[in-house]
Amino acid sequence: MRINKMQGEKLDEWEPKIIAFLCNWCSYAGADLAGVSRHQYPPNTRIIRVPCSSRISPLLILKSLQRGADGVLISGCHPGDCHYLSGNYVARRKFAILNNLLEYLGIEKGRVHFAWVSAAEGKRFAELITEITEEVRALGPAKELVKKLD
Amino acid sequence: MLDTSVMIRDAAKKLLDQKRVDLIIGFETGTLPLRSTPCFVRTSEEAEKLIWNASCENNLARYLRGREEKVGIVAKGCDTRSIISLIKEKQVAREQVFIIGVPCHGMIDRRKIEAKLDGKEILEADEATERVILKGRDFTETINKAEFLHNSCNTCSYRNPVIYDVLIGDKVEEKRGIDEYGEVKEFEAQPADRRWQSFTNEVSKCIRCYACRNACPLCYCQECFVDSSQPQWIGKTTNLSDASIFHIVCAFHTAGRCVDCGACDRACPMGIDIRKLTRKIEKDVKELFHYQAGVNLEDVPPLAAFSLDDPQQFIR
Amino acid sequence: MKEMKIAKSELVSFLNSLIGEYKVFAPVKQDGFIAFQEIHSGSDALLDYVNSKKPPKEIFFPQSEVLFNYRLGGEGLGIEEPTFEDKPMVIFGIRPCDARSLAILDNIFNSQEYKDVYYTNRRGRTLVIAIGCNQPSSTCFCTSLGGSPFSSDGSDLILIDIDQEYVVQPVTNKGKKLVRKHSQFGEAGRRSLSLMRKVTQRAGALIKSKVETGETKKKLDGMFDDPFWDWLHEKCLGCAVCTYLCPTCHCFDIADEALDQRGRRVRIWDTCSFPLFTLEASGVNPRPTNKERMRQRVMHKFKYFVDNHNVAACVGCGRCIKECPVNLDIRAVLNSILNR
Amino acid sequence: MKNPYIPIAMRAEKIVIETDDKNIKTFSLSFLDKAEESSFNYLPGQFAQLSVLGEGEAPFGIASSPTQPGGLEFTVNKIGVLTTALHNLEEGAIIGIRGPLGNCFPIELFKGKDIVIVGGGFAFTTLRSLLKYILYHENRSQFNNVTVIYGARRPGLLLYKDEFKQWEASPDLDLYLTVDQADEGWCGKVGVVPNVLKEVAPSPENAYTVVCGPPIMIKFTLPVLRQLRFPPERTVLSLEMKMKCGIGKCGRCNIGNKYVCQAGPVFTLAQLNELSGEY
Repeated sequence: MRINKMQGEKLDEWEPKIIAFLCNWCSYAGADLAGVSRHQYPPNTRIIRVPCSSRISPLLILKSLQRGADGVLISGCHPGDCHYLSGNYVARRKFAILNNLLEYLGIEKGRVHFAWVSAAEGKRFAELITEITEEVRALGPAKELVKKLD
Repeated sequence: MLDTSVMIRDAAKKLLDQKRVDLIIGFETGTLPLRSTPCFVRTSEEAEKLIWNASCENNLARYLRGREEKVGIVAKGCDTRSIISLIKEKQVAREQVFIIGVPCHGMIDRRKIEAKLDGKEILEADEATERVILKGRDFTETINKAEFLHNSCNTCSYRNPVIYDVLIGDKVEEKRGIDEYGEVKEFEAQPADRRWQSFTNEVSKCIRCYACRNACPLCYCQECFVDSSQPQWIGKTTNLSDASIFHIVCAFHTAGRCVDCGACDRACPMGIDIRKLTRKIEKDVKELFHYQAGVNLEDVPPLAAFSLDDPQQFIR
Repeated sequence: MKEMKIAKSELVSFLNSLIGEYKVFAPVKQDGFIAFQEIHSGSDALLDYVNSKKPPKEIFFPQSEVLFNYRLGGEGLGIEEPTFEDKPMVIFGIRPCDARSLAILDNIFNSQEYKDVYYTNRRGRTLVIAIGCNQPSSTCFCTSLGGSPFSSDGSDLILIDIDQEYVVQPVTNKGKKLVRKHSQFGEAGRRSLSLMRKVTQRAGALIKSKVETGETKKKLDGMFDDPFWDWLHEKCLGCAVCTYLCPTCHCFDIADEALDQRGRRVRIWDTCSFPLFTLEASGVNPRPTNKERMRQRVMHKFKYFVDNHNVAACVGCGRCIKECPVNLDIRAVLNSILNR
Repeated sequence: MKNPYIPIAMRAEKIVIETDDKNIKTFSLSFLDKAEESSFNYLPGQFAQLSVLGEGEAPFGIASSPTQPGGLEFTVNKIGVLTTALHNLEEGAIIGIRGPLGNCFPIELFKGKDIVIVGGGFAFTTLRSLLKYILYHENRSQFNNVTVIYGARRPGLLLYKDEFKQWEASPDLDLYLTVDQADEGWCGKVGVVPNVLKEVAPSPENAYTVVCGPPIMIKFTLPVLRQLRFPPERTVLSLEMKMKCGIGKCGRCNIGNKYVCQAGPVFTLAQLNELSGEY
């Protein structure tokens, strides 16, 4: 098992690391459009393309936090637009429960984000990432679930 | 209690003699005071061992899966709710199970009694309808059962079996006016850092014995995520991060399925308040999706369904 | 050396005089349970208790422990050999059954051919001071396994509570030296000794559970293929409560945890109850069901260990009996073996 | 006191793909510290624990013979986490090793005897060690006739093809290679190992047989050996079990009261018959 958390960085050099799970059909295309359209956004996000937002199990979110992600974004098609018709509706229920549970346990609000981004929303994607990056930056490095070796 | 035991035995004998079932899963007297133990009865002679009392705390639905034979099962309200969940998830066929439903007054939490006795050992317990007489080396104490029930029994509103093929005795009156999620609400009201502190306090006790998972009738994944090696989701040590993720994911996995039978809680040797998580999920499922697990065979499980106007304020 | 005594009122001062020179472990209340923890004041030690929830074996063989750390990228493996503390330790207030379990664990970790340096290091610098059991619990069956509420196996000193004072029996030279060194000890008089005899007799009589483990061993010798095992496990949940809370269970797993270029190799308690324990990478599992795993647990404790080390891997502490979520009582198992 | 859990470093000098499905590779390792080399004394049949730090550790039979100086060889089938990690390594990589562990083939007893080696699939590793040891020019005269029956499902899955080519031509042994399914160009035998064994019918007179292979092969080979009247005392097997520590402590590899890592992995059939256990 590998935990790819960069160690030993000083806090004033600290930059938030955000993992974004983007659905293949809408949000990833949206990110692509943001790039093609040259919308600027902070480089703190690492994108992982998934077939559908419903592919994202809570484990992937928790594992990201454990491995040192300071924020996690899950993004899929707007309701009604799912390539698989209802994947995002099913995901929405799952995430509602997870989101509440994480907050309930006291994991800081603002670590885990959910958003609908369509393939046409390149500009919105860039804005979204900018917003989330700043929110996570304001929170500082993640603490709660990070696994350290010492 | 005695009557209930006799009625269970008679029902079991009849079922076995008439070859309507091959096996009865019930309880027999345990080896310690205030303890009963699951038993597996295949002949009507063996059925003599079957008993019923306030220490029949295990959820026997846990033993139903993966059987070839036709099974009779002694089931309390919560057990029948688990059976419903199992039937819905196609783990057990309704026809395969003969449910001997037993109305339940709640099960005694021996740890609460032990805490009250502060280390004095119970050597004998005589159970009456409402009280239990406890005897130790140099004490005798009578307690009110109602004051020492498991937490899940205190908030239970399904004391009567939800489905059954035969009902033993009369139905009991369901509790009214209980604040079902009082504990959850109390916890929700605390500040976030206190909640995290108290969650990690609980989890730090975990010895990763998986008794909670193995006692749960609904934890039956062929390969549990904690056992997977490719990928290895979490480490195997008692590291707090690993243990936290174990408990969060386990609880999450029961969303819309958990019937709050309390089996996980009762099995935990370290006294971790596992229901603190499962209850919250149960409450949310009820509030957000208007669903309660194991109360009928018809409703579609909430995470296998959706509605166009499901809440989504948390999504940007 | 003769029996000595120490007044109860002197105990805290004795413990305080140990703290500093020794790392002292003693029973304390934690999360509502009794646990062996390092104490920093003699008054922290709890003496009125039956036994700890988790066995004190974890002081010598913790549930998770780093075997070594490493850092890749340089020459070779980059392993940092572990360094061992050398501060002597005292474990005070351990029960005689648990002290015996240490003597049993020594067979594994301090065997002829390979020494487990992690265990032997801690064991070697630890003085074991047991307190006899005046009030054994109903789940205690130490006398069935060659122990007793006042057994001295595995202890350096054993204390016997005679109300106002403890009679102190020095067992090893290490124990004798300690007694000589500390002024709180005096020679036990006749009255103390006669009180001690009374106490020990009374406590011995309180142990009602009796299992003929010698006979079960003989039975087990020919029972591997007995249909008995087909049903025994039926109610077992396959969890690790019995084995993790057992003072003699010693099976472990080894795993690596990595973080970029650095990482560590850890060992963790493991248990024959889990399917993963013997599951091979090919998918083959020589102990595929609960039946084989339960048989392994019973056989390992009461036959294989006896074959190899002439002692059962059980001290009769009763933890597995108390804590089993389904009341699968090992005494009942052994008795039903006897009746086969 | 030596810490038995600390691996020493070896370098993967050469990594060779053995089979056409590319799932089996042979690693030739050299000791980084030459002092370790001289203290690593092993005999055919012993095993060692290989580590890829960060991934874990697993036991492998030593496939080289102590008669070949300069390092060790291991043949590894890609099947789980660690074996996959090993397969992903490139030449020059550093591998951790603990050993030698376990017992060895009873070589002293083999002396002056006929030796019948029966192997299947990728289980030929320690048999190769034994065979090379016996065929070593200084050792060969100590043993009588050597018969080797080795089979795989397909010709492409046979190990050590170059060596077998040499051995086929050698007068020092009788070699029978067999495959379940032949392909074009295969000129050896066709048929499963037990059948070939029956056909070759080596004499049990003054002979030892050593058998290593997949469980299914063992299952059908033992009755043939019984028919041929090889006594269990002179039937030698090498077992595999899941292991962690390799030094008789972690408690999982036992068959009855014997730990395969210490009392084994080599057992005679007579010994195994006395142990009741799962394997």
